[in-house]
Amino acid sequence: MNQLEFTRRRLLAAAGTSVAVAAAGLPVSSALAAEPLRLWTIGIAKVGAKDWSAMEAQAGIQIAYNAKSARADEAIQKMIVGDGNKLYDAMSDNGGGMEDALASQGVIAELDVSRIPNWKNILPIYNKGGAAAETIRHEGKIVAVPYISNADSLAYNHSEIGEDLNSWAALFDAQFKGRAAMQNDFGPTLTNTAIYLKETGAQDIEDPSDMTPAEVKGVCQFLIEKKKAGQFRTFWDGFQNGVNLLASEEVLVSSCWEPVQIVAAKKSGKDIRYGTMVEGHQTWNNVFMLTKGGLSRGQDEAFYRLMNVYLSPWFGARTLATFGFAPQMSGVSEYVAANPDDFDEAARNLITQRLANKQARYAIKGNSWQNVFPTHIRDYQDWWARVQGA
Amino acid sequence: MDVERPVAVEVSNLSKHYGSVVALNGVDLKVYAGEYFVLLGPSGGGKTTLLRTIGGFLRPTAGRVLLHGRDVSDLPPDKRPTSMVFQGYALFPHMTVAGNVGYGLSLARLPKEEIRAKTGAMLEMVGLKGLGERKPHELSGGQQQRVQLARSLVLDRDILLLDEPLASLDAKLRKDMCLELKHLQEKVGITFLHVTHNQEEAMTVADRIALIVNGELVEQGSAREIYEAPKKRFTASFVGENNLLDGVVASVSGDTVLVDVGAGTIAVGRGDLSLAQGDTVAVSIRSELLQIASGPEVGDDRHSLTGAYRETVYLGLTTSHRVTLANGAELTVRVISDAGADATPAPGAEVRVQWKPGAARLHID
Amino acid sequence: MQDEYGNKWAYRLKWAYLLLIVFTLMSPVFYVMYISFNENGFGAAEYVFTLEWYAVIFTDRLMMNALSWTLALASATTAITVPLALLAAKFYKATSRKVLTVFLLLSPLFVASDILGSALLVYFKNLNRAFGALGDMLGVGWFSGWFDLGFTTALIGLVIYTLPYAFIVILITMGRYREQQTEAARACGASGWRAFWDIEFPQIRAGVFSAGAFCVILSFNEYTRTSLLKGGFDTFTTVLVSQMLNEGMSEQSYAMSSLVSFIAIAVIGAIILYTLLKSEALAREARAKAQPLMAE
Amino acid sequence: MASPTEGDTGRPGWAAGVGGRSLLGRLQRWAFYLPVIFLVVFFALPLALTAVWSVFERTQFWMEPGFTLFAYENFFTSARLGNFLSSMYHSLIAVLICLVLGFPIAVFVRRRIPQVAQHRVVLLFILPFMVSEIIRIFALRPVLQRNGLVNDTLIQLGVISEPITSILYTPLGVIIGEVMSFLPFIVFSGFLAMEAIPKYIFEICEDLGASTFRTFRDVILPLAAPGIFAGSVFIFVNGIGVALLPNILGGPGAVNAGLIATQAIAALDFPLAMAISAIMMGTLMLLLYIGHRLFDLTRILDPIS
Repeated sequence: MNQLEFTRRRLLAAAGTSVAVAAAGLPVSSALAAEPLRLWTIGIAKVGAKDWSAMEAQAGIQIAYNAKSARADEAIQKMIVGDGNKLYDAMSDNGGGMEDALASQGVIAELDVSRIPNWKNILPIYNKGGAAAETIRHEGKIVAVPYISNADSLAYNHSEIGEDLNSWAALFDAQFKGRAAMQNDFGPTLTNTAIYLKETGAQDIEDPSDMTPAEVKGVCQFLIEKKKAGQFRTFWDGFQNGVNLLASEEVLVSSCWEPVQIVAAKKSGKDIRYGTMVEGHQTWNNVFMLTKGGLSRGQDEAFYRLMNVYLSPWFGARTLATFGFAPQMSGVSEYVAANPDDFDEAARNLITQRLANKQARYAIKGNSWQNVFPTHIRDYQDWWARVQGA
Repeated sequence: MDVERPVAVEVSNLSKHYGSVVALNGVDLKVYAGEYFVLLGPSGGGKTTLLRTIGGFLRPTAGRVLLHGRDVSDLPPDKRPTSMVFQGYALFPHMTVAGNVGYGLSLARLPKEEIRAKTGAMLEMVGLKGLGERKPHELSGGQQQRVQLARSLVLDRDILLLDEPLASLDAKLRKDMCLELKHLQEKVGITFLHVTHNQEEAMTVADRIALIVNGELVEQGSAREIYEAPKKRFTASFVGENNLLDGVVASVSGDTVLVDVGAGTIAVGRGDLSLAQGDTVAVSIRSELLQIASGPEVGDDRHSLTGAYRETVYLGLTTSHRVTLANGAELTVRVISDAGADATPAPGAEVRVQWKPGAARLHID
Repeated sequence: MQDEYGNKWAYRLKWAYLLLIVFTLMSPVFYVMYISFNENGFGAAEYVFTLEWYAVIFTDRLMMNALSWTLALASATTAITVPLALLAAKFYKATSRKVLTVFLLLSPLFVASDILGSALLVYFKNLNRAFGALGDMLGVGWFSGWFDLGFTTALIGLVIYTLPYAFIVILITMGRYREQQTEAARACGASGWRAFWDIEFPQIRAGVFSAGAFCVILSFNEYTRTSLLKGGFDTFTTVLVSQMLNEGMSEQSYAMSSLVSFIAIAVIGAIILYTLLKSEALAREARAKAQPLMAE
Repeated sequence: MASPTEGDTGRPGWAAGVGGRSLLGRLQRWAFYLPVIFLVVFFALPLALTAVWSVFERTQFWMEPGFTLFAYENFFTSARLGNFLSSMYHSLIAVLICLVLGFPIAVFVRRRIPQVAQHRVVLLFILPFMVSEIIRIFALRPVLQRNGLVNDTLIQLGVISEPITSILYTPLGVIIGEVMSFLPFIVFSGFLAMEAIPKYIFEICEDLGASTFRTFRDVILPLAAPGIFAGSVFIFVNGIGVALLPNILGGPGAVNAGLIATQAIAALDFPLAMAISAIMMGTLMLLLYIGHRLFDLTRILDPIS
């Protein structure tokens, strides 16, 4: 295909015309709208290929992907004060209660889970009530479908340190002065620090995910003290940034996402591990939501088809293998065992080991669910500004 | 002047202000068809503003411009029956000489063949045959101005405006080009309106000259009139080498006016001026009409003045003698240099400067 | 214009310093080029030479889709900014209120991207509300969606961003143009527009094209304003940032950046080499053009 | 001659001359006001309105009309003010470094390089811009980091034995990033400013036997001042405004004004973000006013128009 021809086809695809859909030669059901599903999410929501083709093939739909930054504000802004409903049919959240904010403003649709055959596979915790079940419901109605979850922990450079770490204390230990990093985001950083301070009894904290102003102040003063002592090399911002810090050995310990640790280990060739912290972890999940706009444009069928893929072991096994995220459905081990062509022995072992690690992390009592909108968010912000300026 | 001749350019009560600066102040002017008319004056006097207003490059603050009797005050340059030659930098550097000359014709959508023919003929007329494919920067200054001429003339417009067309040429070239311009105008027979600050250039080409200073038209007339019989003090001071003596009218009798110029009283013809005793006036006498008299003063002679000899300035063809009068005023006497002349007076020696009756002229403003 | 009595070595030393600075500024670019040939990509401990990333540049569907939007935005920006800058330069030359004009035209340079982006975001949002309310009042709503975030709003942000650069570049080239030529053209019978198009434009064309090139480069690389003001599409930079934040930048993006840089270095290098080699001849011609009547 | 090349003042057109009074002529004339109108509507107005929005009441996801100085109080009494001031301080240092490193290049190019080649040599400095700012700034990390290009080179040369860690994830890292990003602009504006100085002035200086330093201090600096000032303000403002720089190169929690505003928007605190914008605009106006009083900034464009 010459360059010109290629450009022409790209432009057609960009325009999202049905010509491109037909050209791709995929089964297009009459129930589906002619337009591709406009999906506003992040790159790690896809598996199977460098682009969305594998996901499209599994779901039998066309996807127009829009890149989303990792910040909750952008999503809220676009959906509630911007024109997100005109732009996107479906979107993923940034964890921690966004679906409540969006549903309360009436910008996302209630879901009919009977249209998702794989809903029966969903992890039991989502139907038991409690924090996990709340993350997909608003006022008791299901408004979201979970696709990944995790308990965030500490990554450490085992090659350099020579021992396993199992406490957040390492992050604040003078031994790693100038070689430690946390995320440049008050949410996970304050929550994980609060979990540590609470569980070690250093400070009285009721709920690490929704602290009172006084508790926020206590946590931030602790961080300021550590920062002034030169404990942190930097606060990382974004995936690439986090990977680079660990891979270049700028830092030896870093509180970060699991894929950051996985990629850093792969890039550097060092033994960089992801620990289980005795104090507990910030746990979270990411969910998909159908926008009211998507519903009114008749994209619900495509949405349910895609959700069915997200709740299939096909997706669960792959997201676990690639990024280390926890599958949201049962039957992953069986699926992996039944498909030796797709998963060689190394992959099977890796998946088994990661599942075990995950179970260990999820078993910790001190875990606390992520909360993007704590009650006293202004105190969080103001105190975070002080941490930054210290 | 032949009143029946058709008028090509007529401006009436024309003014141009830039904020508080007055560039033109109520100018009236008539140029007849087929005339070579020169606007002469010092730099900053407003002559270029007048020309550019006629050409449509400036909008007058007040007054009208009529070309061939038609009011064009609101028309842009391209809608006026004029074309223009500029001082310099005005050739299109990205086009060939032929392209420059043919540009106006191509705007008029003439057939290519016709353009080529006309362009070639015009280049030949201005003496640039065979240079059509050159770029402007490959030509000499004189040649470039010829290209400008050709570019304007090829349009067959009735009025050609020339804005200091020779100012950036050296003296020798300017002289030659002056005559060429004059001959060219005679050949094409259209109206030329030429702006210059150089009086020699003006004299050479002009049928008539208008003097412009401080935004006003001071005086107009044929070259000879302007030179030999300037009516205004400014004209006398600007054209030729005139000795100007300020004075007061001592008495008026018939056609003769006696003027006290401080260093003596002299008689001047009244002309058509009306004067009374005590009026402030100026007297002008051209330097070549003065003589240094060797003989003693003649009794009642009102056509000479006495002063102290100062110095000689040898100028080649002519020699200037400078004499200081009793009141400090200075006279310049210019004579044809003559190898066999009498020995010049010693500096400081008392000499008498005299002139023929009728050489002195009276100005009231 | 080398000083005849100047120290040759001092001259060379200054050149060396200039090149050293350019080289230093280019060091991140060189690094990007270096890793674009690494099979393991950015920050990997192991370096394996490959041309693979160059081969797959044009097969990355996501990147290509974003690129087509980027190119559409860049072309639209250029198509609007350059004529506006041309009008602005003309306006500037004619107006008597130069201080105010120059202040307004150049001040976008001095407003940081995040600040202008957020101000515009809030502005468009409020405009939309106002238009919506007006539409309800009048019972017609054809104008209510004018400033929905999308191509138009991103375009406005980019035009404001690029306008000062284009304005300066065009003004510089216009400064060397002699106004008499326009007048001569008008005296030849050309309308104002024809005179501009036939005579002035060919001579300032280099400046206009440079301004266009500036606009393309600037809008191609712009992130903040675009991401704040764009609608439901992605550009090269918004994809890059999303990748950087969520999954790591793709290796193709380094290859693509390197490719652009290689071409730019080759082109600009060739121009400079040519100029320096031929500087004597070019200088002679330039002098002749600058002072046409003095060239005998 | 009274202004021989001047058109009708204040009357823009494609060419000097009397414009037509037809509708088309009027339309054409009005077209020249388009850029100015565009900038007033989409630039000056939104920025001026930030001052209004900054006193609005914050709502959960947006804001509503009202009058409160809470956003300003929030800015001036929290750590944000300190962060803002220190980002100004770092930006100022970056400006000075850019001047010291970059301005001599502008002088050199203008004085010693053949006229026809000057603009093209300046072109060298736009080469870095061919790579997206994001990638460029990020790629500074492997240059500056612990095992990066600079440290590896210095260690191999035996200059240092331990890697220098103060050049990344520190204010110094941000300053280096600012210099790397903005140095070309001081070369551009300095070059432009140097066009204001006629060449013969250098010859006169040499004639008078002025030393290089005296020539620089007494002649170049005063004449080129407006351009230098403009370039410096550009760098200063972008230094405190570009959020990416501290984000990628700064130490723990390094912020500048741009990042503070971005974070305010992230927290859906629009009045605060608008207040920061208004404060930035106020700072800029003040700077430009001072500059204008000192140097007459309209002179910037004199040499080229």
